[in-house]
Amino acid sequence: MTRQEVRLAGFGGQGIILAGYLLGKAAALYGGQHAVLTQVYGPEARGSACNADVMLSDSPIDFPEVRHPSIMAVMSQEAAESFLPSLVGDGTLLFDSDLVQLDWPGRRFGVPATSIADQLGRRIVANMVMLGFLSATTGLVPPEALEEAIRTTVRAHTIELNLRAFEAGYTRGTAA
Amino acid sequence: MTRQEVRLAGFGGQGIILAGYLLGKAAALYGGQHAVLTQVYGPEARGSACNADVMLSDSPIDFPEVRHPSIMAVMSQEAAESFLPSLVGDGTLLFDSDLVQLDWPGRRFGVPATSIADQLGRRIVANMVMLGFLSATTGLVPPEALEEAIRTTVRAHTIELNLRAFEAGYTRGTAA
Amino acid sequence: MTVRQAHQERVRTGDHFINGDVACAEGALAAGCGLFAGYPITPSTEIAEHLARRLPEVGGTFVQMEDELGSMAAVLGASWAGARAMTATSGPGFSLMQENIGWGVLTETPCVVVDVQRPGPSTGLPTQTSQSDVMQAKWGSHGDYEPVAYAPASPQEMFDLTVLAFNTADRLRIPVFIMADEAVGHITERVRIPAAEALPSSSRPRPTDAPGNGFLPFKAGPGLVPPMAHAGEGYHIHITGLTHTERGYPTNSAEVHDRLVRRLSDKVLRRADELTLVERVWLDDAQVAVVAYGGTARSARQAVRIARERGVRAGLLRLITLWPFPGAAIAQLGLQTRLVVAESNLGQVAREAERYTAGQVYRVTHAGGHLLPPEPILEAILERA
Amino acid sequence: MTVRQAHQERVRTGDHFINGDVACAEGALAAGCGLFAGYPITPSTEIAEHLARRLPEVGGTFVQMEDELGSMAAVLGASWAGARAMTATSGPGFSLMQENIGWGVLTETPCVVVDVQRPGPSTGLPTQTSQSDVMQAKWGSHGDYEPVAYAPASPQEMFDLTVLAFNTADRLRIPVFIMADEAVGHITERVRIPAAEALPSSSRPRPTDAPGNGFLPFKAGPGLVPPMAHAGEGYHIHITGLTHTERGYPTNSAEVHDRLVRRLSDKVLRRADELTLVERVWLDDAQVAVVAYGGTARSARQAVRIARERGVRAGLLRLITLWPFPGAAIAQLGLQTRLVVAESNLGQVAREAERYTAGQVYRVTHAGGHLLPPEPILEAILERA
Amino acid sequence: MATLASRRPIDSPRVVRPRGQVYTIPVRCKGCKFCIEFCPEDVLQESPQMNSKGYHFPMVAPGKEASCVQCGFCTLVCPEMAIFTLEVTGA
Amino acid sequence: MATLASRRPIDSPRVVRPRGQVYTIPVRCKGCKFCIEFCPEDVLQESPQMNSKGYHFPMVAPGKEASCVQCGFCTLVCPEMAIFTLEVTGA
Amino acid sequence: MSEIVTTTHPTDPLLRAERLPHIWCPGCGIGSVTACYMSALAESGLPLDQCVVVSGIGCTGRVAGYVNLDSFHTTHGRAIAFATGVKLANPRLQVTVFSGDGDLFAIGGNHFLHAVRRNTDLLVVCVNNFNYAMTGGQAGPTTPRHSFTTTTPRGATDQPFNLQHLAAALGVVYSARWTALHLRQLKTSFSQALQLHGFRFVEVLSPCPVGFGKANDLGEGIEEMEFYRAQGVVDRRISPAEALIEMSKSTPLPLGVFVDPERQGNGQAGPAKGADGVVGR
Amino acid sequence: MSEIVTTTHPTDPLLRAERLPHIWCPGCGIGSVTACYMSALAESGLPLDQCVVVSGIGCTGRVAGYVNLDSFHTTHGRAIAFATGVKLANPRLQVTVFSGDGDLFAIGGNHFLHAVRRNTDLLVVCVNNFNYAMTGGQAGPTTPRHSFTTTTPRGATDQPFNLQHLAAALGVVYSARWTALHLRQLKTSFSQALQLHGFRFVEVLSPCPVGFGKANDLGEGIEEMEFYRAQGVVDRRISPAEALIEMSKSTPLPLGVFVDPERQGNGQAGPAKGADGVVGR
Ligand SMILES: Cc1ncc(C[n+]2csc(CCOP(=O)(O)OP(=O)(O)O)c2C)c(N)n1
Ligand SMILES: Cc1ncc(C[n+]2csc(CCOP(=O)(O)OP(=O)(O)O)c2C)c(N)n1
Ligand code: SF4
Ligand code: SF4
Ligand code: SF4
Ligand code: SF4
Ligand code: SF4
Ligand code: SF4
Ligand SMILES: [Mg+2]
Ligand SMILES: [Mg+2]
Repeated sequence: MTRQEVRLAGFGGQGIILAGYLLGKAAALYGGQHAVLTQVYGPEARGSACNADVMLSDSPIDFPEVRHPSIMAVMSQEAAESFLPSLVGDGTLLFDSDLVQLDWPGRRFGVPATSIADQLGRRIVANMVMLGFLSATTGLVPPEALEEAIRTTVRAHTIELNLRAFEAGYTRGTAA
Repeated sequence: MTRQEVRLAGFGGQGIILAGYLLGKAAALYGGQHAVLTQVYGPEARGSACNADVMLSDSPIDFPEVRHPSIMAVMSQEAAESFLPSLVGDGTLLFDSDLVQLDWPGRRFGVPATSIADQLGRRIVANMVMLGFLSATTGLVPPEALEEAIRTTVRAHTIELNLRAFEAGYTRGTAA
Repeated sequence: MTVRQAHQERVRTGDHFINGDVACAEGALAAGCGLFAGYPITPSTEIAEHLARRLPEVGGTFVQMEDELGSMAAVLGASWAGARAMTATSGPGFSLMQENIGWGVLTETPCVVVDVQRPGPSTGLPTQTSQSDVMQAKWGSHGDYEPVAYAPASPQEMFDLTVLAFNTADRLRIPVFIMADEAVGHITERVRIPAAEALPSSSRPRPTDAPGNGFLPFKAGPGLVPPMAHAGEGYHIHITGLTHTERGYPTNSAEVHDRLVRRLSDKVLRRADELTLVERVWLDDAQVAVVAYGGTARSARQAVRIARERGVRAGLLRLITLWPFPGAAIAQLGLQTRLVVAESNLGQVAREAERYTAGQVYRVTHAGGHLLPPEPILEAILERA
Repeated sequence: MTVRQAHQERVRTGDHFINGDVACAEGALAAGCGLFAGYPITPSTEIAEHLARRLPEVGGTFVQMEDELGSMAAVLGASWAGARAMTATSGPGFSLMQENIGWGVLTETPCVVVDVQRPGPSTGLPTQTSQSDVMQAKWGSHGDYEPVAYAPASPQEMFDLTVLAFNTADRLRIPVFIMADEAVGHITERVRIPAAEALPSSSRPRPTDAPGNGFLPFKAGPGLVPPMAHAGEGYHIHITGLTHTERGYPTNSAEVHDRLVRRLSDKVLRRADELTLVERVWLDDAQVAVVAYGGTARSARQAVRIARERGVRAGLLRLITLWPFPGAAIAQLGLQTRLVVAESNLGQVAREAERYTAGQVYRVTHAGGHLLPPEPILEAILERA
Repeated sequence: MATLASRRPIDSPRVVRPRGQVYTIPVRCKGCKFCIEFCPEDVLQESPQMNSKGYHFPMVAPGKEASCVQCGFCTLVCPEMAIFTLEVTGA
Repeated sequence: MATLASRRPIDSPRVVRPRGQVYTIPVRCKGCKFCIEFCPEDVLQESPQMNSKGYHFPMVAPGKEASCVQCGFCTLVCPEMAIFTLEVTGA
Repeated sequence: MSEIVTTTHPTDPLLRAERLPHIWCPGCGIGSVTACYMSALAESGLPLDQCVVVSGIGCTGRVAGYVNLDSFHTTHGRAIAFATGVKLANPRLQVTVFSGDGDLFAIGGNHFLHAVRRNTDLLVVCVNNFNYAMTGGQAGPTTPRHSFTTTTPRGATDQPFNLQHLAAALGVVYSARWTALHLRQLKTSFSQALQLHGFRFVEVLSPCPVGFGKANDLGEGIEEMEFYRAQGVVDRRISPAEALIEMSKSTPLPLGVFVDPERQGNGQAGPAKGADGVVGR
Repeated sequence: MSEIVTTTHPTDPLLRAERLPHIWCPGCGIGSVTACYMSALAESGLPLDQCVVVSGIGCTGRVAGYVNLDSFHTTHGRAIAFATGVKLANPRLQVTVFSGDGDLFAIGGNHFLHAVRRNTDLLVVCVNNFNYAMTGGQAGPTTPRHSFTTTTPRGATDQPFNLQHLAAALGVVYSARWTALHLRQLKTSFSQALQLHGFRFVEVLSPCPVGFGKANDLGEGIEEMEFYRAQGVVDRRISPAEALIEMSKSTPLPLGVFVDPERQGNGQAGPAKGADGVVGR
């Protein structure tokens, strides 16, 4: 049984939950894996650091909570600061280099997701950039599965933009 | 342990419950006895036969429900008809001879309580006439105790009238 | 008017021939109840009606609310404003009060809730008797908690246990239930009200520090009951139905939640011994023991007496406290005797009793409608003898 | 549009990555739910939100009522008008629904009530998980009754058990509860929705006589479930929450009451065997068995697996049905193995389990706030092994 | 209370005063006297007899045998469905 | 939105235009911009810096150092209790 | 001709006649109102099989038990919410809620408020007897000030609701007030209301000698009916806000149709309109 | 002078400052309303130790958690009933209920109705953000028609309450509507209301960008505040019945004091008086 715990984190409005959802959906429906998405609810979660946790496995998942992620993608400084301690020592850290500055002794990859999204015309798709970047750098879920998840999830008129952002991130990732 | 089960019955508005209350109170507070009053509640009890049950005993009363009264006083034909079957075979029946016509093989005493009350000026005190009659014919509770119960229960300006009705009934009873 | 006279009015010392509901109301008055908020419902209505007349006479407040939700909420508010507060209802109203009862549990709000039981489910038989809300008293509101509930068997106990309920509520800072039944609420008997001085009394633990010294409204000492400051006393307390810290502030901590909920249970369970009142009748040499409570206990006592007259060594364990459940007493009795549980429901206390006895207990049950008569209990005794 | 297409829209056959709440809503749609009446409350709100979008698409009705009292009442009304009807809530709302749930029980009104549990008492921790309303499902309303309640452990089961709940509700003419927990309501996983034809389905017993032939709406045959006529079908039924005769008319008879309340309990208890679903995992050779349900069962399964990896013969009895209580399964297991009950409350199922086992069961409890993790369960297994 | 008769259109071709026959169901009566009191023609009075519950049900008052104008108010007002009238045709 | 200054009684002995000093509590700010937008004198602007939550808290705009008329509206409108002004006396 | 003694009544088929006599007290007006409603319904031409009556709990709540229709006696206060479910699940049904002042306006007040707000297609009939009769005569939301009930032994102090004002202010489609004596007018109101759609309200003042009349110098049912005859005045110009019930022998008691779709805009209080429009545009 | 960075605020002593920052979202108006209320209270001269705030459940319900007074965060919908108990048990207390539109007018509507009827001595403040914000933006009793919420994905169809009309029709002593931008006027209203007795009502329209604004073209908090600046009009002649909230950029948004004891009888809707008089006499 191989199991991967992934945590995506940032602030509200960055589409962190959507990114987590797409990761899980891609794995569970198009990647032949088992996947569980969990998230934190409640007013205290508003306006401060928010996260989406995805557990991936090749066998059915019992206890679904991500407690010690081995992969973490952070898109805000506050999120980075509050969640970094949970990353396992030899874990992989991805970060939006536009928004986050931090030290991490292990594997770390930065991507200027926000500015890449800005260049594509909508900052809101920075999450897709990060998702592509994550797919490329970690190989967790194949890009085709993620693209299919995007196509079957986001609103029809935004599919194109989201896919472009995903690809931009993926390209950066393969080069990282 | 001697126990007496008493049932007073009539129609709503005749003051049956009050009579039962006075009987119980007289016994319990002024007669040195144990007494429990129970009654039937509910809309189905309205406008039809109503009853007040009193259990008297020289020791504490456990199960309080009157099921087989040995003394019954009835003040309406309907009440007589519906409750008579519960009177024990050798029980004593008292009845308002103005309102009730019936056969009873055992001890039976009639008193024209309503017309006596009418003569006293208020039909509403027929219940007190019956109470006095009951005290005299059965000796269940001494008249002094009942008079004290009346004095401490009814409204101040009606004490006099009620006592007079009680006495009228009592007098009739001693002569019965 | 001297203070002493006013006091005497509150406590109507002397003998009275009153029904259980009125006795309960007099008990509340004697206990110093300052506010009654309620909504009429048979067979509890006489409690409200009596207090509507009596409370204003003694400087208290009677308020008829628009429903039971509001009644329970008003009782909780009054308690935080410093009053001893009470409501009275029956099954349907008790169901409606459950959400706010839970608030009272979590915020440790002393108050008394009287349920004069009638047969359910639903509207059932509104004017008749039953004991079928006994388990609801324990589990009616969502979440875990440990209530205190008493079951009076006579108008006298309606008085006595109402006084006790106020004392327990204040001492433990919990809602306390009087789980009466219609049979007891509606029978009229002699009730002896003692002199005011002779009434038992205990009060809320209160803060010892003056306001402003960092008062922590939910910090409990070894007795597990925190001192209670009232609105208007300068402590600027914050009270919430959310899980809260000792300061009273909301928290999202599962650990704080677990600690809080356990403390609230423990403050009752740790006192189970002193809280669980029972009456033991002819148990010393009993072969068969009837367990009963409330109105049904009267029938049970009669059945036991008749059994004795017939030479059967029967006894009665009368439960006066229903919650915390007198499991210890039952467990002990179960070792020595054969148990019969008689109750006006489909076996709610019998079910609990099974947890404390090896075998099944013998049940005499009736869903309600009339007071369970002595005969089936007697039969059960004779069968088990 | 052909009928078949409309049907397909109702049942979204295929694989979906959805959370438990949405899966529950899809289950309701697949089961043919015609009306949802609700009031938002975390963590059940997504059920309402999803149905607000979906129900009108398939010709059903979504109505947001002014509170949970009204929601439950509207569900009951809709059921009598012939619809499969449902509501969803969490602890505080479940408390408010209890009075009307009792009406549903006494009038034998089929309906489904979903409680996505959060930690209580009171407002507690609204966005977190718990299983502390399990006993409330049994005892929350006044009077005696026997509910059916399911505890889903995954979004897939949120779907499956919702479909089953509608079938059970109709078959037995009772309110059926889905006692979910926030952890299961809010995790997102793959859910496989079968083809419409493959969905299990059973329906209300219905009158066989035409109107006018003296239909007795509460006359039950040997199965104890009377046929149900709906409003508008010409039977001129009268339905009351008062104790009623077979004709449906109020009565004051204690005997009728006792008979009625016992039949209502018996119609469930007699079917306890078929109703109590459990999953048995590695129990054949188990020395220690964990009893768990809902979200906690996932942690338990993990703990059991780790224990097995460490050479301890552990097993899991996962309760899918909570009520009627799977006492027989537990009793049997208790004879062969040492029992550990793990749950997100202070031991509600453990308490019930004690009634079926000689000794005390070992409890792993937490009042709630986070999903009980595998570690303390594993510890308990190892200790008891 | 205006009687039905007084409300008839004056251009009614033939002002026929309808007549009614009173029917009673004594067992149902609870003696509220609504029918008696509000009969516009004072047709009714309490019967000296009582039903089994002790109520004096209504009867047609002596001399009023032909007075019922079939206005229907007694039927409407009786809370017990214990009285009604039917039009006497061919009077 | 009228400024406090414009509301001063015209017969005020000496029409002194009060001046205010702006104080901010950056950690509390959530960047709603209410203070900036509704300051009648346009005294405030977003600071280029962010607080730990990533919000750009307000600062006095360059050149506006003497423009605050101590109307108090920023204090009133801030939902976070993150800004206030105090009157500068002896100006 | 003298009276003819018989055992059945022409209205019997509309009622569950086997249950007569009903539980209502001598002098109670609920029976008259029930029969009046059923005649109006029978004459309305609506198919009776599609007509449903929903009641709450109370003396009036027992109406559901006597009408020969599909009928539901629900929980206290929830009749309107229950009826909402019935109507929404099967919109072909004609649903009437029949209940008391306490059931509809004390514990059930919120459902009234919201059903009117949504303009739910229901006819709601309130028998207003100024008290909680079923439980023995406590004060309720329509109990006149100064009157005596078992929970206002010194006279009621709370301001009661004026149900016509409340209904009109909330915006019902139709609203009328009659008494248990004004049965012809009441029947007309029932007939009118049964033909309309949306939330319709009919209030009927009715004697409750047992719970209210005797304690308040209104006497037996017959005396309260006399009072209604003497004081009742149909005033079509009066606004619902002024339609006070003064329960005094020196004041007229305003009766009539206070809200009527045919008269919309004639100076009567309009409905309580709230926010509207596509926001932000 | 540039700004001075500091850590405490002059209002801090009135609040539970240790709990700041509070849980409300960026652009939410509740914080401003809370501070405004506390300043008015502080300036009122009322002894703060005798002032109590009671809230229900919701975002606005959290107000009780931030005011430095004796404060109670009760159950959903029951704030007014709870406050009634507080006030009756200790009439010396000044009791303010602070809650949301859903808490006070959906689940809690009945308590509002009856507290007004009894003229309970309470100040009730409703932060009206047109939705159930705490639970994530569902439609509530003030949600404008056609607007989008998570439970009205095709636009709301129910008629919302006009709270000013409702309050006036029921007969409150004082009733005002302002917005989270009209804070000076709001403060004046708080001050006025705090000096009066009986049931007083203050409604504050407030942005909830998260639950309502964004889905309805009102945008972020700042944009909704701009909307209030642009559309808000104080119209003293308008009657409460007409004080519709049109939430449209082409319609004025009526604000002001709609019921004021000083103006009683000036053509404003009177209270809903019910039955009165010693009956039967
Ligand atoms: C939840 C609940 N609370 C209280 C009651 C008791 N109860 C029954 S009827 C009633 C009041 C009835 O008053 P109203 O609606 O005016 O009807 P009426 O009897 O006057 O016709 C009350 C309080 C109940 N049945 N259920
Ligand atoms: C009995 C109950 N039902 C539902 C809820 C869930 N709930 C919490 S707040 C809320 C609505 C809040 O709306 P509103 O009062 O307008 O406050 P806002 O959050 O908009 O300020 C709801 C439905 C609850 N806590 N309790
Ligand atoms: S119909 Fe009845 S009310 Fe009319 S006149 Fe004849 S008897 Fe009198
Ligand atoms: S109206 Fe009916 S109940 Fe009343 S007296 Fe006449 S017949 Fe009897
Ligand atoms: S007090 Fe604030 S709002 Fe007013 S002028 Fe100064 S900075 Fe601007
Ligand atoms: S109003 Fe307050 S929270 Fe908003 S930007 Fe200004 S300082 Fe920050
Ligand atoms: S108590 Fe009143 S309302 Fe009820 S039946 Fe009797 S008279 Fe009618
Ligand atoms: S959800 Fe809306 S009301 Fe709640 S805090 Fe956020 S903006 Fe304010
Ligand atoms: Mg009434
Ligand atoms: Mg809101």
